[in-house]
Amino acid sequence: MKPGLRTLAPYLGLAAAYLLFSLLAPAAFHGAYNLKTILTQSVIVGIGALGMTFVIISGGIDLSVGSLIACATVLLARALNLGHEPLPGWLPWAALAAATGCGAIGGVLNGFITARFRLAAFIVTLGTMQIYRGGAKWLAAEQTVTAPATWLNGLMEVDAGPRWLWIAPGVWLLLALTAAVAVVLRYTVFGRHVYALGSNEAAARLCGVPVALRRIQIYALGGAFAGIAGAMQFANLTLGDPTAAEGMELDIVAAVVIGGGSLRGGEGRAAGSLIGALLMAVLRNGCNMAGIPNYLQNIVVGAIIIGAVGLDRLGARGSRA
Amino acid sequence: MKPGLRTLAPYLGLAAAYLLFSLLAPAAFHGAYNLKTILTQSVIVGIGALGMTFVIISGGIDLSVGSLIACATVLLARALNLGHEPLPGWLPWAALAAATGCGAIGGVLNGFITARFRLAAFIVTLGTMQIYRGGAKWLAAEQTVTAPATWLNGLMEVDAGPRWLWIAPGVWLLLALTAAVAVVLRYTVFGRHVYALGSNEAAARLCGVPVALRRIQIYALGGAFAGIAGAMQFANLTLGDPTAAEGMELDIVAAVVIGGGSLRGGEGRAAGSLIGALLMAVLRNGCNMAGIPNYLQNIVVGAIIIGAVGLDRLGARGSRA
Amino acid sequence: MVGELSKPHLSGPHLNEPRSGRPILRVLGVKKAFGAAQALRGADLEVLPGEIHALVGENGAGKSTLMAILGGNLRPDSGDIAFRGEDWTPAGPAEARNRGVSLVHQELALVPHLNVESNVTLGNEKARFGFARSQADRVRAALEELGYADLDPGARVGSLGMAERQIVEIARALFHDAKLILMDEPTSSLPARDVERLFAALGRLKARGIAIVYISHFLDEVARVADRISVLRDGATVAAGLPADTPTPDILQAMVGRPVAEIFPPRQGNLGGTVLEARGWVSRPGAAPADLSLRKGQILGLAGLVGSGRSALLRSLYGLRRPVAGSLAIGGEAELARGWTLERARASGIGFLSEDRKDEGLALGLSIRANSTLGELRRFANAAGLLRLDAEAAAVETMRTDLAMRSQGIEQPVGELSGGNQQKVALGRLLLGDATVWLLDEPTRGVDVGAKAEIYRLIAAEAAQGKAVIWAGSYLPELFGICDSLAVLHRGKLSPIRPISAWSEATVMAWAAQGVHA
Amino acid sequence: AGEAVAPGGTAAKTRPVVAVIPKGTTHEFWKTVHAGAMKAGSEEGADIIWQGPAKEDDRKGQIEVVQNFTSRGLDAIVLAPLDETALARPVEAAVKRGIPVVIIDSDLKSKAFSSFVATDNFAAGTLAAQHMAEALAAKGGPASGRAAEPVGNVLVMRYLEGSASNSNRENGFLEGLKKFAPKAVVVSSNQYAGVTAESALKTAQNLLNKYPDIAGIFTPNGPTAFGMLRALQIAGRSKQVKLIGFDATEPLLAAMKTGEVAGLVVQDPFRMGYLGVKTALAAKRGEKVEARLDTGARFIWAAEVDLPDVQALVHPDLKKWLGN
Ligand SMILES: Nc1ncnc2c1ncn2[C@@H]1O[C@H](COP(=O)(O)OP(=O)(O)OP(=O)(O)O)[C@@H](O)[C@H]1O
Ligand SMILES: Nc1ncnc2c1ncn2[C@@H]1O[C@H](COP(=O)(O)OP(=O)(O)OP(=O)(O)O)[C@@H](O)[C@H]1O
Ligand SMILES: [Mg+2]
Ligand SMILES: [Mg+2]
Repeated sequence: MKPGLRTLAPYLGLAAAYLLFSLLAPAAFHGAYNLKTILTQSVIVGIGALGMTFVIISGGIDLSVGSLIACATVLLARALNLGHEPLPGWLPWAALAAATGCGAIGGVLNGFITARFRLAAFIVTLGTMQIYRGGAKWLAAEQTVTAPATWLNGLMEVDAGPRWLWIAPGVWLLLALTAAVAVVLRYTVFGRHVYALGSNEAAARLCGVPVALRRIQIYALGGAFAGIAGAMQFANLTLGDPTAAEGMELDIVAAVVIGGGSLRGGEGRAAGSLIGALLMAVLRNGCNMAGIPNYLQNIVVGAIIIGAVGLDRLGARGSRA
Repeated sequence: MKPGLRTLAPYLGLAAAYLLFSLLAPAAFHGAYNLKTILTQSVIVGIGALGMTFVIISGGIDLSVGSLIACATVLLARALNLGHEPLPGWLPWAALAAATGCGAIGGVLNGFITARFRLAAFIVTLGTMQIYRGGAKWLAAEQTVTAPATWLNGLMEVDAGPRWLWIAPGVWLLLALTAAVAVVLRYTVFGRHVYALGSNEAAARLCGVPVALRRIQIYALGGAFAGIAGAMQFANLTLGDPTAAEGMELDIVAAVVIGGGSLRGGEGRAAGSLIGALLMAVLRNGCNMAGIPNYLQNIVVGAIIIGAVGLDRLGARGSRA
Repeated sequence: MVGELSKPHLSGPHLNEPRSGRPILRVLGVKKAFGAAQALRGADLEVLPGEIHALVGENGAGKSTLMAILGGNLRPDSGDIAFRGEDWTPAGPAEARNRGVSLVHQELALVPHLNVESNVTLGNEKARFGFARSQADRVRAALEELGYADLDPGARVGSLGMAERQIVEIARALFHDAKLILMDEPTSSLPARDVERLFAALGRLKARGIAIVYISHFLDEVARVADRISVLRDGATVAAGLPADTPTPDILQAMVGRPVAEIFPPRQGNLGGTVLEARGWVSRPGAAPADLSLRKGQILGLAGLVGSGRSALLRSLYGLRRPVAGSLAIGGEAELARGWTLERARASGIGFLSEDRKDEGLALGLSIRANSTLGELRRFANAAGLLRLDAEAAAVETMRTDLAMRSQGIEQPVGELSGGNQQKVALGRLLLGDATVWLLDEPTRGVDVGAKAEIYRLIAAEAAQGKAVIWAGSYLPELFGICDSLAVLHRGKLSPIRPISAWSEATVMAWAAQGVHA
Repeated sequence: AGEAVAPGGTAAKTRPVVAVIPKGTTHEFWKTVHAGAMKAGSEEGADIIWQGPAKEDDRKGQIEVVQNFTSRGLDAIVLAPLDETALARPVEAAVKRGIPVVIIDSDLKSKAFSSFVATDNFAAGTLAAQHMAEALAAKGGPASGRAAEPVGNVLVMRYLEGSASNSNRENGFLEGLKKFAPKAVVVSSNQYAGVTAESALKTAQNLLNKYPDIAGIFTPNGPTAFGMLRALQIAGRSKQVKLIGFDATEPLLAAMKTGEVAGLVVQDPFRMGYLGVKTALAAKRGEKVEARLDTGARFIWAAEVDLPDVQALVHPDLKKWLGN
């Protein structure tokens, strides 16, 4: 393995995609406003991917994030509906906390089942993906839930905030969270344990790492990030949608893997996952801008996913022959 | 590992679900006609799961099957449109072969990329899932493709055939394929190699197993089964649908895992996968019959997926610490 | 000869010194069963502070199981254990370690993606507000104490060699202020030079009053480093605390339950025609071109230090890695190195036994049956391509009895067998095949003395029937006992092949270390 | 919410049971259909089972629901088919087993069903085009007197590959625009928004970034219109562009009040559900029923949203019929 190339691969991929579309798409593509749009569009997948980074480094996977995002949007909308006009100032904060908490609780359940019964994370979260989706529909009474307007609605507006903010508040949040995740992974005991779990769980157990507790914490964190992503999703649509983010779990996993995460565990980086999310946003935006038909978009996105992961393999050939 | 309980678990799960709904749902639930309906409804996921059984035993996964199924429906419809009325008798057969072949070719590509560049199957097929979906839309010119009526349309009719057939032709096909897969896995050199690959690829290579070739064959087989499942899906819809079977890959994987397949490779059974597919059909049918709302269906299906896999863990506790 | 085995082949000071005092660890009548298998049926052990206590026994005798119990990994079914005068019932490995007992595992418990420091401190990090504080100084001190001051605490463990990994594990024990260190076959994958460094480290530990339980299948090592020896047989202690100078034959008899007369079978030197001839063979970049020829009935030893290229040579001959240059003639047909593949090697009748049983040799999840016939399935297939399961079962059953394999039938997953029995499955695969040239890479690694004798006998018998064998090994007495000719590798440079009688341990070591004849 | 009333039970034997199968269960449109169905049920003394496909917009899933109710042997089925071809055979199988089927909302290529109760989607699309032309004219020229020539760039964001009802609306709009506003330029009509409002939002943002100068936008259904609306709001262009949407969902109605949505084509889902069940029960009793019932589409300008008849149309009394 050449860490150099593997770390660079997502950046190269992003640069290549950007250049490609700068040629294909109209000039508006590399205008500042469109750049901000792309950034905004990477927020939801990006925040989800940051949480997923913990999960994937630890050797797990979480297919339930899409459903958790839906739960969070619904819960947030429901919470906002609890207040009467004029809404008390703390209500949006409380709603935000509820969304995050709801994700975290879902994550705790994922982690608990995975750790307690030693089941494959893929299958556990495949199950909870259905369960949480059902939960979201139930919470929403099988409807989209409208909510009174609050400052939450502005979180994902491309340039709604004051001028000095420059980009959407959601983008700043994404960047801040990326930095926070990078610090946690690199400098904290918890971060080390995350890597240890993914690299060799048996060894971690023997060394007294509280494996089950850590797994639960890791999935809880992944779920909490899904909750925050759900809040951003809510801000985007300004309503709670129980069918939101169906299939997004795969986008999120793809972002992490494009960014250098390994599904075998032990590898992954916060910045990489961010780049992965950005790459996918650039692709989608570029394809729309260039008027590329939908089917070609699918094909390009698929090729990029494989390409980004394949790139480093071409460099580091034939390890143990 | 207690092979006994692990092998029995899916059967017990199926029996439990059937009993449960016999109590909850109206009497029609355990009538012969409804049994036939359930059998018919398990055909597509079941055939897909048989192909996936090879892939999962060999330690891989194929997320692209849903897209391949869509490709197959579209190609089949397109092929049928090539003939002029009255359609020549060989045309439906040729169209069937084209659907199967199209799945197999997609599988070959999956296997080739996975084996040649030694990439994780999850990520390769996550990419080809998008690529094949795009391909299906392109083939279909972003429309559903209608086709002239042939006997193919009758393959999935609950009791369309002659009386002695008793169940839909597709169900007979599913049963025949299950038997064939069971024989291949148990009594052929190829089958042994599939298990060896999943249990320890390096050891298989050392023993002269042509690893790359086998991987390609395995994914090709998985793809061919997806193609056949696509033909059944066509029979079901009587049209080629580029958006068909979205997300079905997860149902198919779930069926295999419920039936005793291990995502770590080396374990899995044809009959188990069949039972897994049946279990999911019973659940969905029973929920409809009992008038259980959608959100509860999601929750029940999710719980069963986890439960079926968790069941055997409760029996066999703490193996090698 | 027994004498040969007991003769210390390593030079250096004796570590043995008599010790006395109250025992730090006392184990009495410990029993442990895994389902139907009774792994321990009354194990006793008494360890004094500051002593190196060797624990020996055949494969499957229960040594690792006992260690796992002491280290807090497993709980005994019954029996009494006291550590420093108190009842010993640790809840888990972490508690055991915090109370002073550290286990250095047979399968190393390291995290390859993290660096040395993180590995040593794993599970016991010092933190402020959750942020890990550097303990590099303490880690470095522990490494220094072990004589490995050059090992960088920031190095990724995945990039370290076997010996260094072993040291990281021991450093972890030191870091946690262990009073008792349990070492399960620490030298089984170490070359002689690193064994020396390890012994030096053990001496330092001992001087600090730390007690060590030391498991090894190398009785000469045991004689050198241990103060006392306990012998396990079939899960029970049959000899407790023998003094270190107990004659080897007595230890052997205790282990096996009968006198062990001859270890190496007699070899008769009637060799047949040349079956394999390599010319200018370069197995990896930087290696010197090697000429090699092998005759029917010959057992050719291949000695060398770790990394000298023995495995690379065997693997390239088997087609597992692409050789750089050279040509190969098998049965008179010449092949260029470029086109040499695993398929051709197998078709030409070459068989291979890997040194890495766990990762490459065996599919641990599959049965003995599936593992032993995997390479030769076509032999058991009928014209229609279907397997004849009965014929297969019969063949595997015969092989199992021939090798005296301890298992519950042929359907048991290989992963449940003890190390030695796993090795027998790997060998059995060659026996069931029809290869005429056997390339064996460390075929007796982790195998007990009794089983070793079996393997020697078996391979000698196969050679007598016309097989040609290349035997790569690290343990010189074994090479001298079994081979009829020998070649030595030094950094990819192969010495001329000479009859075994033309070598001595000194000349072998000289070539291995410097690549010249002494 | 969408739950069965007394499934099974012995007492229910005498009451007819009708299954109403929507395309999905999580949009207001379908909730209104449900309410209409319940009203008809209570009038007729019938039990209504409300059940959508397990996955929204999943043709196979809907086929299975139809099969399952066929197998259960109900008195009648009211179905909004996700696909005009795919659902034909299951419907025929149901009819063969003596269960009359009434199709609502979207057409089905079959002769087996008893009646088709729906909006004429192509006509509704044309209706949207006619009003788009008015809006463009009002925008371009003086508001009074003879309307100016309708000009400007028009964008159509499509829904999903292979959705017949939506592509009818889209095509009806495109045809109508040629007729009513021949000078208007359709800058893009080949981008699909996807099933969810979220995917519609992203596609809409990207399209808006590409075309800085757009006068009018048509979107063929609720979620697509809403995604477009959000994109316009976020871009700060919601007041500059005449957005014409489809279906009266709550957020779209709210945006009409602020003038961010110029107008909506509104169907009558309540009537659809009501007439669907009524017709189905009539067919069951062997009465003769109309083969085609148009439930009508109406265009509403933003200014008209508070009119009582409009309110009655867009806010039927759901609580009364669905409880909670
Ligand atoms: N988890 C387990 N399940 C079943 N049997 C086990 C398990 N662990 C150990 N055994 C059995 O217990 C016995 C003792 O095994 P153990 O590993 O302690 O032997 P050992 O003395 O360390 O042998 P070796 O020298 O080969 O390492 C063996 O027969 C082994 O097969
Ligand atoms: N010059 C070199 N080129 C490539 N690889 C090398 C070189 N020197 C050492 N190695 C690596 O060192 C490791 C040990 O080499 P090899 O296995 O051939 O030695 P060995 O003598 O068989 O050692 P062992 O005693 O462990 O079996 C291998 O992973 C090999 O790839
Ligand atoms: Mg052992
Ligand atoms: Mg070696």
